[in-house]
Amino acid sequence: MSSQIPAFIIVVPLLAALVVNIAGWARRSLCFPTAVCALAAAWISTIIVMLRVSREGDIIYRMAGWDPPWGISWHIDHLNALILILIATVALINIVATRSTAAQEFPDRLGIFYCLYLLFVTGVMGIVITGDVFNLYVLLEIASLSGYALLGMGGSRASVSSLNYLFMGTIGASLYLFGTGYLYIATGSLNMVDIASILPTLENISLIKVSFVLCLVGLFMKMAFFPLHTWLPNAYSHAPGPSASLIAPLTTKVMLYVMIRVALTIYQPDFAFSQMALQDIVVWLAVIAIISGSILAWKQDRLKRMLAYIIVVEVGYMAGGFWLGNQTGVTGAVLHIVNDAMMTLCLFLTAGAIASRINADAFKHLQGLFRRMPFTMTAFMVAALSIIGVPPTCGFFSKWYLLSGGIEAGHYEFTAALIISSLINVLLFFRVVEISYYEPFDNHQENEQQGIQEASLDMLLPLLATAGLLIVLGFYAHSLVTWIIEPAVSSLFTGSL
Amino acid sequence: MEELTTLVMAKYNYWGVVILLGIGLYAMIAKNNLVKKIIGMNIFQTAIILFYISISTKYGASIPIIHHGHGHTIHPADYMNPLPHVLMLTAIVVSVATLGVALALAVRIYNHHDTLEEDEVLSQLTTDESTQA
Amino acid sequence: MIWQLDLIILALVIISGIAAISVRDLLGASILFGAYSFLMCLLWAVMGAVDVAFTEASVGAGVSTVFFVAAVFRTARRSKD
Amino acid sequence: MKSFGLACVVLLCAALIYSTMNFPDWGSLNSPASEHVSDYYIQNALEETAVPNLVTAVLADYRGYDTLFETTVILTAGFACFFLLRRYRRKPPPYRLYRHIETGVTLIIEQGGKEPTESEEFMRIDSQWVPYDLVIQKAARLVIPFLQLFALYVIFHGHHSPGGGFQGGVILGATLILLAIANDLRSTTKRISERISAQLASTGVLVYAGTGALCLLLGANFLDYSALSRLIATDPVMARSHGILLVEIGVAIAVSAVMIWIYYNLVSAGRHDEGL
Repeated sequence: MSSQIPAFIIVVPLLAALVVNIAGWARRSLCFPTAVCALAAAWISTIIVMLRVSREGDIIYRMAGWDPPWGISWHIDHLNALILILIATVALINIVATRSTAAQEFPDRLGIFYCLYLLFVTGVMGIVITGDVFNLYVLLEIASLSGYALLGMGGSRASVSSLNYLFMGTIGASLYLFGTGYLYIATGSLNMVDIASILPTLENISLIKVSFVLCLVGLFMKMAFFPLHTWLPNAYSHAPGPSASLIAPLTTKVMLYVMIRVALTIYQPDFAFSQMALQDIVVWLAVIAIISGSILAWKQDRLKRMLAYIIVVEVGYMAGGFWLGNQTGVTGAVLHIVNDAMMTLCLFLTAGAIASRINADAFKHLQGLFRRMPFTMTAFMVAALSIIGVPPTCGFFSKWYLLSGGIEAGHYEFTAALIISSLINVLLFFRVVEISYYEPFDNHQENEQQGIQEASLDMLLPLLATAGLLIVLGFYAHSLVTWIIEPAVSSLFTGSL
Repeated sequence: MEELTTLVMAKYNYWGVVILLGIGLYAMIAKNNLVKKIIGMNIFQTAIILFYISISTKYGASIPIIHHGHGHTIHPADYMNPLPHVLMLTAIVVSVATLGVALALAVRIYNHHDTLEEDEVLSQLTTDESTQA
Repeated sequence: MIWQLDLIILALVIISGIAAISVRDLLGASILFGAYSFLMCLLWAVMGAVDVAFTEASVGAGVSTVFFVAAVFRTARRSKD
Repeated sequence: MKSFGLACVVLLCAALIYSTMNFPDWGSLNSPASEHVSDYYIQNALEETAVPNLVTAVLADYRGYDTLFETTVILTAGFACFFLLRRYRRKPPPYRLYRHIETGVTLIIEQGGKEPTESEEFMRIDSQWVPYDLVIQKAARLVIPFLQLFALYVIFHGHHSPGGGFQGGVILGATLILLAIANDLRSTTKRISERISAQLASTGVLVYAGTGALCLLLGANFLDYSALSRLIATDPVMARSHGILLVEIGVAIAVSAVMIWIYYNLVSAGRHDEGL
């Protein structure tokens, strides 16, 4: 039975989603406990899988008992296991934190909300764990469809931005499918490792180059990389609280993982970085993404919209870091995936807590927030310092690897962009702090009682736990890199998969 | 001339796929009505399904159902490649699922804004925002 | 798999695709989209993909057209372009 | 905007057409796609799964994990339509229409007026423009049972003839949609209520994932039907064939229930009172 642990990661949330739907119609109170137990079980099995991978090396799980090129197989190495743990942690923290806001936001359809929540987590976990190229498309669709529904349920503007997100997401996923079609017509197989072994033997390189460009453009669209990011700010800023804080930390990071997996496992590093000559273009695109994203974030006057543009900047960091081509750049990108997911989760949970207490999002309504919601704002401060990159928090270490990778690869414009955007981040967050701390809480609203209107306790504890996790990740960043990310990146580069 | 016909004979299916992709993409970008955009999205997805199916065809091969029982040796050249058919069963169901969600969103937008035209919806939203701020 | 038949049906598919997005009345566009799906199902049947043709006929042409007509019934039938 | 969109689409198509130059010829026997993996399926599928229809064998057994998530995609679409559209606030409509069946006279009862009981003489009809047509209703009542019989045939003959879980499930769902179109939505929601269709949809996928989990409990990998041979006392090859059949039934239940559920929400914009 112990060799079946990887299957529990996907099967338990899927079965839980079905049970929640069936039970939800009978008794509403059953939905939340089943969902939390399923996510906790999935979280535990991801940790067991991580321990097994670090002890015995990669796990190959043959689905339905067939060998890789004929059946679908999972190939779990350090990178997979790390991202699986990240997803399970974000999902678990978010479901506990947003229990009261979800019940308040969706009173009559809470059961279906938790079904979509679990299906989104199953889809995202399936994307990370699968070793089959077409299976990745199917799971991408599950994650996207449940994402469109969860994001579409907000205010009047939410359904327009969600439909816009649906169009761009479908074009991205179909371009990825088209790219795998080119790959299939060239190699005849769908398993990642099998394609990787066939590709060097082929002679018409131009077909493989076109397939790589198609897959990449599709993934850039799903990842909201700079020129194709227009759907993200609207989709995340008008979304309801609980779904925004689930989807914002995960979708773009998992798409980045897919880009790393496709570029390094299928196309092997020497083809992806040297023969494709894409490096300079993508790094320059990342530089433009970072600069323009930061400037656009400065122009916003609403909190969630500013955070959405910061996500576009972070995607620019990670994509640029990966396309630097050297090991430190890729290590920085992978570490930044982990750190950025936790930072975005913390920021969106604070935005959700603020929105639940004073249902206004614009900056001018945030006066005196430090006095009214002290604990939420301290968590906001920790996340802000982490995004800026102040040493004790984890954001500093991943930026450090990205900076040294940029210098090592000779892309000084990338390092310059990193430093400039960190400065702009400082301005962004201290503007919020200045409004919420220094501006006096104008007491013309006498009717509002002056005391502390802190967010409810069951939202506050996970929020403070996430802020604490940011600092703990900062302390253990070095051991995280040496124990997990170094072997993952070296195995990707040497292609020993 | 004869060399051109063999080229056309060998590739016209893939050109049809590319033309349909162009139609779908054009409809999604340039059309103003939301339902027209959804039709364009569906044409885009069925074009990619046509691409996969045209990979699987073989001249002189029959449908992928083995008609004689056990014992006979089965030559792969007699039957078409079943793998793209399986993949495309999934892609068709995915396209219907996406269509369902897109139409649900379109109906929801109509409930809020009483119009399906993209420009009218955006103008209403900007007026709402200006009154709200 | 007769390639002449395949070529004719492919041309019909492209024509009905263009027609589906250029017709102004939305109900007409959804019916034309149903015709597009049936022709696509015919194209795949000629190309030997029998299972996929069956699915496209029932799932693609049958149910999507019903969903389109239901959605147009619930929204507006006129469109500006 | 339109000309810019047209220009970049034409540019993209030209580039793609140029890239199709180095495709292997269409229909050629030795293209890599039709050699590497597909030969194994064609030669071994019959011995390993006793299913002549190669597509069903590959769909439900070799790549059964794909199909499990395909059914989950259609289930997610059902959840999404319910989540986005369903409205429970029951504000009564301003007026109701009742038709006296013999004379065909339509009574418009304002709110609060005395409404005739729906009996032999009176029949409630939708307020939207709905053609009251005897021919359509009676024809539909005649055709639907045979359509459902055909749908069951398609589901259970997926092994030997084209068809299977998806096609049969959609036809099953389409028959109930035909009933909803021929009569009015309320009569169909009385027969198959929204709650039944939602729970049936999840039960279908539960049957599929449950068979997979059953193989997991029997010690084999997820979705490995040969482990069922211990349960139903046959050799592993026939166990795979029965596993495929069980999975197809699960898919059919899920797909038919989800199609009805999406139709209910889409046609009544979430109020489940008046539809097409």
